[in-house]
Amino acid sequence: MGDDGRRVAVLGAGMHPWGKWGRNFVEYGVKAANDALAEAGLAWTDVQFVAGADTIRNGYPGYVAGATFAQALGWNGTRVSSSYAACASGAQAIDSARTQILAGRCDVALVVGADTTPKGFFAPVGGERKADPDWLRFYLVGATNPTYFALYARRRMACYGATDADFAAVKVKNARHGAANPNARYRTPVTAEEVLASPMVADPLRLLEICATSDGGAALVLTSLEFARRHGHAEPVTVEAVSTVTPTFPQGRLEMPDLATDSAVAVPSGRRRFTAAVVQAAYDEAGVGPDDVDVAEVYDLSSALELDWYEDLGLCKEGEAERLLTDGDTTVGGRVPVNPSGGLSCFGEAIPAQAIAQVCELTWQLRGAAAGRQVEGARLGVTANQGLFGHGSSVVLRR
Amino acid sequence: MGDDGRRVAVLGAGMHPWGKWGRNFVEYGVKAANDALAEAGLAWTDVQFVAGADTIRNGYPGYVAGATFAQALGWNGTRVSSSYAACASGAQAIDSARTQILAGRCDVALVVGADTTPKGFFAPVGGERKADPDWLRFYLVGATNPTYFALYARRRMACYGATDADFAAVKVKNARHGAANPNARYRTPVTAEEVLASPMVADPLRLLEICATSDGGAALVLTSLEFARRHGHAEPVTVEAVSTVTPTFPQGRLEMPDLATDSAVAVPSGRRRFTAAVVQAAYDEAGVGPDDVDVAEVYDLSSALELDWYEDLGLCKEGEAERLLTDGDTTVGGRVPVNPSGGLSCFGEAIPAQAIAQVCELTWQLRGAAAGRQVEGARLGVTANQGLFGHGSSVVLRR
Amino acid sequence: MTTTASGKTRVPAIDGWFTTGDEPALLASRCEACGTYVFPPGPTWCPNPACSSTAFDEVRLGRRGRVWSFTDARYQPPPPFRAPEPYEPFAIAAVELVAEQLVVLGQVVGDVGCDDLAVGDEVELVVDTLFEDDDHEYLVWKWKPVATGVDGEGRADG
Amino acid sequence: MTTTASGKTRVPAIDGWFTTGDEPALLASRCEACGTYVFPPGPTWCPNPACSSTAFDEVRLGRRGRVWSFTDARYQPPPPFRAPEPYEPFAIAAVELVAEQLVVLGQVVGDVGCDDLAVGDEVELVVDTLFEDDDHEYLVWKWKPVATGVDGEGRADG
Ligand SMILES: [Zn+2]
Ligand SMILES: [Zn+2]
Repeated sequence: MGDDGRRVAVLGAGMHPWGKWGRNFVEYGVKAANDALAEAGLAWTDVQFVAGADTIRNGYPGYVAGATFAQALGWNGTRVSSSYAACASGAQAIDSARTQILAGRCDVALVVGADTTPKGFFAPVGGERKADPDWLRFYLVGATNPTYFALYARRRMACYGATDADFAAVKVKNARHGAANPNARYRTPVTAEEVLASPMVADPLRLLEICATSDGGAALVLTSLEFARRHGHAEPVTVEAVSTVTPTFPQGRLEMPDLATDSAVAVPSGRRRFTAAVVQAAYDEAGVGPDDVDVAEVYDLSSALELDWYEDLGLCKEGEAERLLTDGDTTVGGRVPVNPSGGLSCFGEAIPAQAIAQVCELTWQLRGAAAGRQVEGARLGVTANQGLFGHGSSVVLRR
Repeated sequence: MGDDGRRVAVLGAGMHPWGKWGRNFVEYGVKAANDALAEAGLAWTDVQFVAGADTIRNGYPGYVAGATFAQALGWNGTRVSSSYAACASGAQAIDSARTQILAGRCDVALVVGADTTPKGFFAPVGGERKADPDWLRFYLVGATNPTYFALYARRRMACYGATDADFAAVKVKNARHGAANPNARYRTPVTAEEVLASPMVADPLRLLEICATSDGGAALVLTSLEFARRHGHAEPVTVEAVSTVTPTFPQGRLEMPDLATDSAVAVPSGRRRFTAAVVQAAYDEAGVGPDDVDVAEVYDLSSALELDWYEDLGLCKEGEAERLLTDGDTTVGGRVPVNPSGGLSCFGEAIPAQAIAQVCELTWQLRGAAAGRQVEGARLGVTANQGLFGHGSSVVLRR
Repeated sequence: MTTTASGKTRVPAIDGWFTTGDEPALLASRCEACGTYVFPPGPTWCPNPACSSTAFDEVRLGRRGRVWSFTDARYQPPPPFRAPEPYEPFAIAAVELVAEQLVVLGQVVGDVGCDDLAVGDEVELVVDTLFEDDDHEYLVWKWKPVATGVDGEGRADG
Repeated sequence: MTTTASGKTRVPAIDGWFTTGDEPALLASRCEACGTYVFPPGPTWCPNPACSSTAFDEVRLGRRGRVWSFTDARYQPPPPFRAPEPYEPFAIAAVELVAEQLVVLGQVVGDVGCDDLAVGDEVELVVDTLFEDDDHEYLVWKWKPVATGVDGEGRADG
């Protein structure tokens, strides 16, 4: 089970429901933080470190999320960190808090991420920014986030024979899972027909297969294992690994927001996707492998992307994800359920909160507290996500 | 000297000269990183963790500084962090890297911060942001950064009898120090008459007493003490403490960007400034006190603010900073030189690089390598800074 | 809401932060549990870390206070600040409200400069024009010395 | 620099990324030490982590490649993208350049849709209009199928 000194306990998880509420992101974060503290049986004044995941679309308070949440909860002299890593921001905040605990610099840390989002496609930072790849991709090509998701989806079709029906089936599965989740934004089951009848956005991906942008908040209370035991938590959920590795040159898959890949003339490309390397580093740190996984939360930015993750997680070989899905293995009740929360499909993405929300879900799953969507007997869970600029994350949790 | 397991080594420091170069910030950061690696005798491929300090005025690459620098140096599979904490961003990045080493998660970490700045006053994020205190202070009061610096300066005059001549003397001292620093932007000594003849910007502060905004970059190579010794560094400069504590309620001094302080009706205000608490936490962690300090780098956002820092560092009692200055104690050659680098006065602020640059300077000072501005025999140094939204930092270094 | 001589409508530059009328005052929230005042108003949680209350009363802050410190803006601040052309420097004061034990920043009324101010001076809250557009005059709170003109000499900053 | 029939000046939407003329090509930097190509051009350091070279040659990339994947933009992308009114969807392709072993993203020329494309198809680089203003036509690289119209049926996404 690994060395106790390498593990931290998750004593509390909390969320503000996802939606399009239009209120200040700070409010969502504080609600989530208070819920997580209540679940942990701890007070704000017990917290020694606050790790905030930043939002870059809410002015200065969003850039300094750690301080913003600490001030909102009441200045308490804690140390803070504010992390940004696109979709992996929440995992970086978890890593920041966890590392403080592992280094013996604190016993009780609070991790918080929350966002208020604009409508429609994410647009880049304003102004003329010809040195910013994220600006250039919109300016020169009109390449939105769904553009990249669709390129990957089409590639799956060409390489592995994936079909529209497969992509729709991912959405149908996740919508069914999310219907039971009180924190999800979309809680209505959908049929494959409804998915396939929704408007095409970026061929071959349709509106119901592409993740929306949402408001929401998520928080975790992490403590040293010794603190947890001293406070009556004999067998808490623990964080066994956090991977936040970057790509290895040459990065051969076109990644958001780049307009080109690295060139592989001098150094040959590796065989596996970057996203697989992110997960492998988490498995390695935790000393586990795909066979140990009971439940997973992955970043279904599009329905098709969930299939890539099955392979990156090692749940099946490359090219076999469609079969894993259609065999029902990744449905709650199947061999290794994926996105029992409903995933991004049912949440929409609240960027800095999302990777934290994945860990909230697994915490509840491993405690047997995920009413209506419970993966029975789950003991080990893994999260995975990927963001712009070479960011990705994977967290392994165990009980 | 503390427990070896609580210390990390500074094997390399590097900077890109400060100025108004107008080039991409990434270029400055990579130059500084390569210099730091060269000083450490290590290659980029030896680095296991990259801690970037973010810039919020350079588009998306600035928000993900860790990944941006890692990509620019060549994707290497390292883990990264990207930290923002206003003026304390660089110290947060140092804290991130150092904590990874202390937790045993890596042996070699690279810390990088760089910025390209616009002209004139820093303006807030665009749009109408009535929930963002940094937007509101400009909108409702026209309160710029110098407004706050001037409020503190005037307060010193009223409480302690500080004079225009005292403030000018700080500038004269720092300009003399910085004249010998090849990385400084302003390297011309000035006289008190020149300072007092420069235009008033925010009464009582004049143009030559207020920190400019600069382009620049700074980097550090941090390693575990064991790694350093294994690689032939028997007595490296070490980081003994990093403090990044937040204020304690009620925050009774008006801090940027707030329009009001906390109310002290329910809980009485503490006696000392928040900035003094930041330094005290660093002293406590390092097990040292003001008498141990040989040299200090402090955030002279204005000439007058340097005087506040003398007291916050405990170099003198409150109200006695003016005398410490005029007695020559804080000049190179005096009892405890402050800002031998020339300080912000000679650099101008490159926000994410500045707290890192402070540590670069002390590293060179403690190695006896600060030609033309060397504090002879310096063994222990301390940095201090403060930023918006309850951020501050203090780093203790020893050789 | 009133109208100016030139037919413009007077509106607050920000809603819910102050009253207008004869005796204008800043609006704040006061925690029902611990009594802490919060300005600007509208928190959804108490800033006292030892207090977990989320219930607040809306209250008016005292209209008079003592200057904690002051300065001026010799150069035009950047947007979103809006100033009439040509730019006229103005003073800014941080004012301590004794009963509520907090300090509030604000502009000082137009004709009062730094030479007319001293730390400790008594000032009173007024509501005045922040900026105008074609149809509106936008209002904000400002500080006004209670006894002006008696204290304008002998400053160290000359 | 050329002029359109309506008198507008043709200018690249971005400088130094591609040539115009009869046989337009993307411009890249090639590391003098390890041979790595870099597009967009202009790095000041080599992206190969094992190479510390800072010297680059300016080179043209091959004008033909194979479609690695493709999609389209059914809804108008947000600014800074600029589109003529009314909005017309367009295809986008990621194209693998075999000699340089890299993939470059770009729009596909106007009348070619997803139904006309397949992974593995050969395409060629052209320079075409990205957007216009009153005085200028802004140019960008686009991908154009080498043999069009022969492969438009039987897609799974039909
Ligand atoms: Zn209260
Ligand atoms: Zn090279």
